Amino acid sequence: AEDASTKIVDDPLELTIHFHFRDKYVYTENWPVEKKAAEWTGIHVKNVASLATSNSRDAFNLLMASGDLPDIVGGDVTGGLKDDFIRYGMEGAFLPLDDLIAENAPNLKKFFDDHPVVRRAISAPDGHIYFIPYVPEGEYSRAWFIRRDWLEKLGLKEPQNVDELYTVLKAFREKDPNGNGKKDEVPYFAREPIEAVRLINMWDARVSGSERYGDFMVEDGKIVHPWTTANYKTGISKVAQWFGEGLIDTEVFTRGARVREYMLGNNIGGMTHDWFASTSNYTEALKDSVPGINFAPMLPPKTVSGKRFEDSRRATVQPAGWAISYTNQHPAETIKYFDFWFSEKGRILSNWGVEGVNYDMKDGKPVYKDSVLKNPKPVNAQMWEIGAGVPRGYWASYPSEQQWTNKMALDGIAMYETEPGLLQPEFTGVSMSAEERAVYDKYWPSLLTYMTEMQQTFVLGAQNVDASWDAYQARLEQLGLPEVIKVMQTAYDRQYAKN
Amino acid sequence: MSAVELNDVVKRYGALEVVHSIKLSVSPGEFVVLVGPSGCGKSTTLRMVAGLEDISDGTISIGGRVVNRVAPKDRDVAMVFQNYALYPHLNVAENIAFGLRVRGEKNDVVEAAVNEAAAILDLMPYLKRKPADLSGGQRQRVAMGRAIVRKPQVFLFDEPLSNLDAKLRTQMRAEIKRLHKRMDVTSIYVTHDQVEAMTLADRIVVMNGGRVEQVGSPMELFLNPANAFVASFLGSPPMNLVAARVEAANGAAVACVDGNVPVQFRMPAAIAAGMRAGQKVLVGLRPEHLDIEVGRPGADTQEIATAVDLVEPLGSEALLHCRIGGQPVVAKVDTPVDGRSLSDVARLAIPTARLHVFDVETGKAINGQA
Amino acid sequence: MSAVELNDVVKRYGALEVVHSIKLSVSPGEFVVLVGPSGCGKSTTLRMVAGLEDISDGTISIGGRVVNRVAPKDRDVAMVFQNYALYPHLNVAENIAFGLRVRGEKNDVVEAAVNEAAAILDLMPYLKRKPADLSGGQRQRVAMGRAIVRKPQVFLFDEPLSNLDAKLRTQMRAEIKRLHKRMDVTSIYVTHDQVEAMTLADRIVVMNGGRVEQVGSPMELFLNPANAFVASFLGSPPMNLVAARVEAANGAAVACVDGNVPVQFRMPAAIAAGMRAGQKVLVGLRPEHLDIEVGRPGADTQEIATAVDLVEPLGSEALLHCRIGGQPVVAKVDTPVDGRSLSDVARLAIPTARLHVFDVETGKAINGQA
Amino acid sequence: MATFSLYSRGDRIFGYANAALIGLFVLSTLYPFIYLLAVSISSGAAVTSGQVILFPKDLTLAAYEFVLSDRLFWIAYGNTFIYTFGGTAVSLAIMIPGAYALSRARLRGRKFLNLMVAFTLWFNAGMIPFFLNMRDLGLLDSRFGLIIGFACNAFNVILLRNFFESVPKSFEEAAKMDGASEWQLLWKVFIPLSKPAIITVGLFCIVSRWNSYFWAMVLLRGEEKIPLQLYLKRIIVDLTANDEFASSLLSSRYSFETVTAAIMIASIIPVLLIYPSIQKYFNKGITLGGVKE
Amino acid sequence: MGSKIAQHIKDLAEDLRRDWQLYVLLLPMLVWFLLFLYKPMEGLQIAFKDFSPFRGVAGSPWVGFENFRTLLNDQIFIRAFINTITISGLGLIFAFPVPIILALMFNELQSEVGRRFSQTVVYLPHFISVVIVAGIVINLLSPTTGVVNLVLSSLGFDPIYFLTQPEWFRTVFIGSNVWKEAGFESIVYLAAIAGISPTLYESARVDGASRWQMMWRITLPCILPTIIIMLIIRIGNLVEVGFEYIILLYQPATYRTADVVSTYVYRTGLQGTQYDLATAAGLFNAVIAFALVFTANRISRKVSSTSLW
Ligand SMILES: Nc1ncnc2c1ncn2[C@@H]1O[C@H](COP(=O)(O)OP(=O)(O)OP(=O)(O)O)[C@@H](O)[C@H]1O
Ligand SMILES: Nc1ncnc2c1ncn2[C@@H]1O[C@H](COP(=O)(O)OP(=O)(O)OP(=O)(O)O)[C@@H](O)[C@H]1O
Ligand SMILES: [Mg+2]
Ligand SMILES: [Mg+2]
Repeated sequence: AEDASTKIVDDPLELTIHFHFRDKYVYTENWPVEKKAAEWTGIHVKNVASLATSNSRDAFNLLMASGDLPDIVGGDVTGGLKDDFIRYGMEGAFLPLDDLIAENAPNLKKFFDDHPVVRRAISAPDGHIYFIPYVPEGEYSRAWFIRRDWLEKLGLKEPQNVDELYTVLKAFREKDPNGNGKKDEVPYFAREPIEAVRLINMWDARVSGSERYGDFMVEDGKIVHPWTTANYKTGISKVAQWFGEGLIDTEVFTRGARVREYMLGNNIGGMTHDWFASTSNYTEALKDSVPGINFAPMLPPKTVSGKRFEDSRRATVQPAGWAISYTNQHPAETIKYFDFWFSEKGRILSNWGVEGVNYDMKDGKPVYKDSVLKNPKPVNAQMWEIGAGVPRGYWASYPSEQQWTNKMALDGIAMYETEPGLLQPEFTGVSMSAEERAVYDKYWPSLLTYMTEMQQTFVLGAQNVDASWDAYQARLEQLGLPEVIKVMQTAYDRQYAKN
Repeated sequence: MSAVELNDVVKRYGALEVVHSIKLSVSPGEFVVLVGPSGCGKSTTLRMVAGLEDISDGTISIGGRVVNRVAPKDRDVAMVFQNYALYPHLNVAENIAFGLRVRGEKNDVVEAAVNEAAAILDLMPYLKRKPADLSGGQRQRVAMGRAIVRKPQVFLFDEPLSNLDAKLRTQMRAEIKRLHKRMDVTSIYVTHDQVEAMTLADRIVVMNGGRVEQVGSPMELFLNPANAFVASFLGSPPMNLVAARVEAANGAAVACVDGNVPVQFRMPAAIAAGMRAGQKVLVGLRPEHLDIEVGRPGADTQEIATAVDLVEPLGSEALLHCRIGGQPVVAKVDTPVDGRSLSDVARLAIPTARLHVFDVETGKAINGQA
Repeated sequence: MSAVELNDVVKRYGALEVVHSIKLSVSPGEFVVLVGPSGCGKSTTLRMVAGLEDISDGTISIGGRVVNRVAPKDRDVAMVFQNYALYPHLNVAENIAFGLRVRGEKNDVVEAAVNEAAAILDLMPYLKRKPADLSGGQRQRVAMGRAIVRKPQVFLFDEPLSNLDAKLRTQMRAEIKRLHKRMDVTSIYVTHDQVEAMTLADRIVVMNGGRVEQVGSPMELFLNPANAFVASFLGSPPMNLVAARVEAANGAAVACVDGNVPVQFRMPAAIAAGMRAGQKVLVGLRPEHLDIEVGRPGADTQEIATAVDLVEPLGSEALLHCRIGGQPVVAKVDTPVDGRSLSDVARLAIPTARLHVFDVETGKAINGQA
Repeated sequence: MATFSLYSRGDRIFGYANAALIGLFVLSTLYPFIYLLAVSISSGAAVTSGQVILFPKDLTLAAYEFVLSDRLFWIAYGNTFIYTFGGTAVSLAIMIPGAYALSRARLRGRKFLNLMVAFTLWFNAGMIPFFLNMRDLGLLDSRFGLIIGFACNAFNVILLRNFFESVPKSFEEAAKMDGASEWQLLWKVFIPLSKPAIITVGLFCIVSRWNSYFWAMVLLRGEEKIPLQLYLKRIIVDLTANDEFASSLLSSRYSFETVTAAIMIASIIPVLLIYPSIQKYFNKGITLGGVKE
Repeated sequence: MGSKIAQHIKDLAEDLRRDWQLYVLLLPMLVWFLLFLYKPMEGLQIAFKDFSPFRGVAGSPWVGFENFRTLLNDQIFIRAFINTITISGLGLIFAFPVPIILALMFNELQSEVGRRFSQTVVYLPHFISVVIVAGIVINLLSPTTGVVNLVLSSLGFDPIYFLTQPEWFRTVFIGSNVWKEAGFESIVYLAAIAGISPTLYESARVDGASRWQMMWRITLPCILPTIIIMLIIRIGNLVEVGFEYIILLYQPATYRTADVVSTYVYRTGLQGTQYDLATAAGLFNAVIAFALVFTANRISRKVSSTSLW
């Protein structure tokens, strides 16, 4: 498929790249996807990142410290690279991309024009863009799951509001839905402690403003932390009460990541809030060992105020992607290369792999080959192996994921999508100036520490929420919450308000 | 009842048997000294009595009780070690006090006992020092002190005085003797110093190669050694043993020494009675019985030609290393006051009554009653 | 040029001075013996010569070269340690060979030397054993062997024979003497055994409390001790020292011992000349010069009344612990052949010429030339 | 040596009580190993649903098959051996002479040097400066760099030094009189006499090398140089990533728990064998018979 | 005066000539320490800078004691610091003696086979990763299925959710750490015990000491120098508790007692790439550690003549 339109250089150009992601993987020329791209663009990207390390964050930091930057730096690390791209970009490590995009990158330009939120979200305080992000597609990530078979068995309906939810959970606890004669049922469980707290949604409180736990949210243009609101106070005290009544897994804080397997596999878990795709697999996987299991998504019950909302969502933009180093001798070619991935061809390549090998075009749309779909390995893992779906600056395509998501999850997502107004506004983060960041860095870690600490303390009932709430607020103030809010508000106003 | 009794005691290290079936009975209050050449098993025997070595065979009883399997601490014995075995982390006073402390004695009792022992042993100035800061002799005294502060049923001494100077040694020897008199504690004492053995012992046990050669009072052993080994072992310098052959001459047996200059010894009648012509014997001559004052008449003295190799002066006495019939013989003689040179001595006078004779093959003494 | 020279050598441990300004010059090939009571600084002095202890003050030269700061291995000396210091991880042969091995000697040379040393020391059967499996005396012999395989410029011995039995000791002593004769190596030898000192030494250095009391040939020291300390230190049993007061009687000086039964010693003329009336003195009597054969006439012998406390038989001799004017005195006498009991002895004969007299205050000998 | 049959009643009771206590402790420490073993030979499904506590369930060697069939596992295993034994050898070769020198009183400036060593127990530069230093020394991405860069550590030096100090002075003196050079003294006297100490420190080196991965991660680039522990990390990363969307976990024959356990078991076994084989050097009385105390 | 100095120099020169081999032996290690530990220490400047890895140590601006001020004004840091000292202080009291006791106990074990086996086993947990250990601990302490709570409830007590109770955290942490490391740590003491002359025990036995007394009066004093060295080092670690295990075991609910400096740094510093703050915290710790050790060392040198330098 020779296509002159994708050629960037006539003579092959080699660019070096540091690209480490998911704590293990590195960019490689051997990816079929990469070979294809090189063939099409003439640009060969050669990895310099360590194959040995199993910590992408360290790999990135060491690269910055060592000072010899390759042409391109990218990847994904725990906690994200957005702040790093911006910070080092402003320090001069990475080139500002705005002008380069304007001059050389029509696809990127179009994308940013079409998605101003993304552009704003990745802008530095100086107004520049220093990296091209990985942009996911799709809205819903997590959902409420419940043992519908238990509901049936107990003659209950899917809970539609807080009170019904309470009744259901209570019944799970009391009425021995698994029928083993023991009250070993755990009505509500969760993999992450914070997902246990997610039940505060029922009282209109939020867990986070973004995909990241404990993040700020924006209310009426004001930066607020969800864990300081009045709703949170109510919510957390109710959750504490439910916890005390045994409706929430008493060991929720120490169960660890295998809690779904444990709860469902042993036929004792009743409800959770978790990822659509992975959670919906259990009904299928356990149908032999737990006969009759039907662990399926349900809509969020109505809150006390009668609303229905889903707190979690997919991020609009991921804090990952790639940037051009100041050492790069071919910035124009590089930005064109980046642009390639946002072209139609590039986008399909980056999502679906190589035509004829991984997918075929049917009705002008890519469709995975059976060999991919029937492979016991998860499709995303297969894609990583060939260089597709890796967190380079690219635009994910939801349909590619859809094709290998199971039916229960797809139905669930459809259910959520059809319900209006479920999605909550997303806080896409702020880019702070150095001074603002200094303030933020000084206070925020300890604030977050304190808030999570108190959250658990409340849930465990070690402190009564009503009795300690004022002290809690006072302490937050003392620990610098107002200062943090202030700098974030400034940054926010600069970044978003001047729309 | 014996205080300590060894009954056919055997000690083996693996296949190597170092103590062969020892029998010994020590009466209460008795002071028994084990002597014998280096490596003959003295320490091993003592250690078996102490309970520090397993007994490979036989039994040991203390105070009538078989102790083969009794722990050292329950045997009520105290021991002075040949290699001192001082506790390096404790100072002298604490080292001495150790045995009392572990028995939970009261502070003042311990202190008094330590002071008493230290005084006896001349250790008062060193009480606060660590063993590492002591001289060899001082260490040995501490080791002594450790044993004597306790009042055990049995004392075991393993060459306790070997590192002391002559003066202190004499003094300590007397001290031990006095102590023994006073405390009347059964004691087993290992030494290689026969002066110690002779002066301290009620009975001496002469060991050799893991066997008991002879047991008896010091004078008994000295005067009537059962065999050549005992004879040559006791006495300093040791008894000279001259190889000879028995011949009958003039009706009485004589022992002839072959050599360039053949020599004949006349035998006391009692011994001669036990000799056979042609028998190979060792003629025993104590150095201190040999004299240079030749020419004195009397049937009880005979003269033998000699050649002096070396003279070792000891002060008022001297050791003459000479040869009789080619065989080396040591004589211990008074330093002549008249200025004669000892190297010129040509003949030695020998009191016939003090001759000893041993059979070469059995080593046993020939004393007529045989 | 001296082989070894100590020049005002001082040793301090912290504030404690244990060796005070020692001066000593050893000629090439000479055999010098250090004697002195336990803790007097003999080992320390030897160790300074070896280079094992820093010299706090003064200088030591070996072969004319000041070695104060020369490493032991570069001094070309060999040493036998008082505490053996065997390498526990090496067997006997390897222990002996060590010094040659580290010098890179050839295998056959080493083996021959080890075998020779082992033969001399009676260690052949033990060559393959580890020190832990040896008896005390065997260990000491290994320590000896380690020194003698090398042919150093100077030999240093620190009580090398103290753990050996009498027989072996005599034998080893002779061996050392012979070795010394053959190799003619300068040797410094520490011992507390004066028999060793007397027999081995070309010169004896008597030390006391970190000081040199007297240096001289064995007989010199024995016959003319410079002071009471030396006198009482050499000789076994040691010289008796009886406290007395000088009085003039019948024109000649006599020393009077007060007590229940006052006693008078007549003085040899030479000594009497050095005495002042009223002077407090110690009268020195060697035990071996005291005799029980009283009643023999002659102006050169005097008799003194005595009481016997204790008799220690030594075989053909015995030690009489008696009292003169209330003061304890030991006499070494022949065991009477006539069966008389030694405990009945009432008078001792003393050869006047052999009396020693020392000033109480200075301890110095009074010999007329004063 | 001591004769245990000659113990008094009280002492024997003491002995039994002691043995019983140790027995209890031993049982408790045996548990994690048994647990790991059980996990490694159970099915992934059984483990993920929390059914393996002491005994294996659904016996399978799938985890081992998975691990042992991975080429990288064997490479990593080999690397670990190189790092562990090469590293320990280099460590001992540098630390033993150094610690020996520090233990000698006649070393000038000894106090200062010891302080200098001890100082590094608490003061260290941190990751980035250390990394930059290694880069400046040209030791990045090299096996040699990993071996030499961590050759010494203050704790081991101090330990060795201390043991050397406790060797009775007499041995040194005797060897010096015998004419041994410092090197011979160290090699022929101190090392044999300090066997327990050297074995201990050697063991510490082995163990820490065996368990370490952090700096390998920081300093290495090539996959073919990684040690086993790093391989383990990567496997964990790998399997968790796959798990995230895995539908098959509850029916899988292996899971990342079982594979992890299998790798751990495989990596523990060599160390497990080391200890008993060096234990004999801990026997008492290394200096027995050498000196009169 | 001048001649005295000249004499000193001469002495020094002579000593160097005499002991040059000793210095040669020392040299590789000395070079190593300088090259690998001291040279990079210039990086400690980071603590006084607003450090950016990209700008490098030299290129980052100085901020004086700002980072320290930030730390010391942060109550969470102060709390973490106090927690650190408390945990390691308690560890010093309760955990430090355990390996010693264990070594003593092993030493008293009569059966050679038993000794080998048990020693090998008790050092096993050291090789088991903290993740597994933490998992096991969590299982054991589970309020519903954990053995400990089963025992508790069979005795009529209410089950305790140990891992969410700040009061219990230290006990759990120190206890499980002891269980994991004591066997391994006992090796040092076993090696020290191996150096004790058996004749001392013989002598003590004849003196009438029981095994208990020998343990107390011979073994223990003889390994005291080793204990003291370990103690001093441990004292230097009073301000240091490793984060790996804590992170696996702690919960926000137990931060009150469980959050230590290293976890604080881990959460705030490394994840957010605040090397300057992390270095400052490290330096702060090191200075305190050093002061502690310096004192301990001095006391020890006086009292027991054992010292770290
Ligand atoms: N552990 C052992 N293994 C093998 N042989 C040993 C062991 N201990 C001692 N021996 C041997 O046993 C014999 C007797 O030793 P013991 O210590 O009893 O001698 P000793 O009579 O005390 O000698 P010395 O007077 O020299 O101390 C010696 O030949 C010695 O080498
Ligand atoms: N390290 C030390 N610190 C303090 N004093 C010491 C030290 N070493 C030895 N001494 C003391 O120095 C003095 C001389 O000791 P040295 O070992 O030289 O005696 P010695 O004459 O060899 O005695 P012995 O015949 O008993 O071996 C002794 O009083 C001893 O206590
Ligand atoms: Mg012995
Ligand atoms: Mg000495």
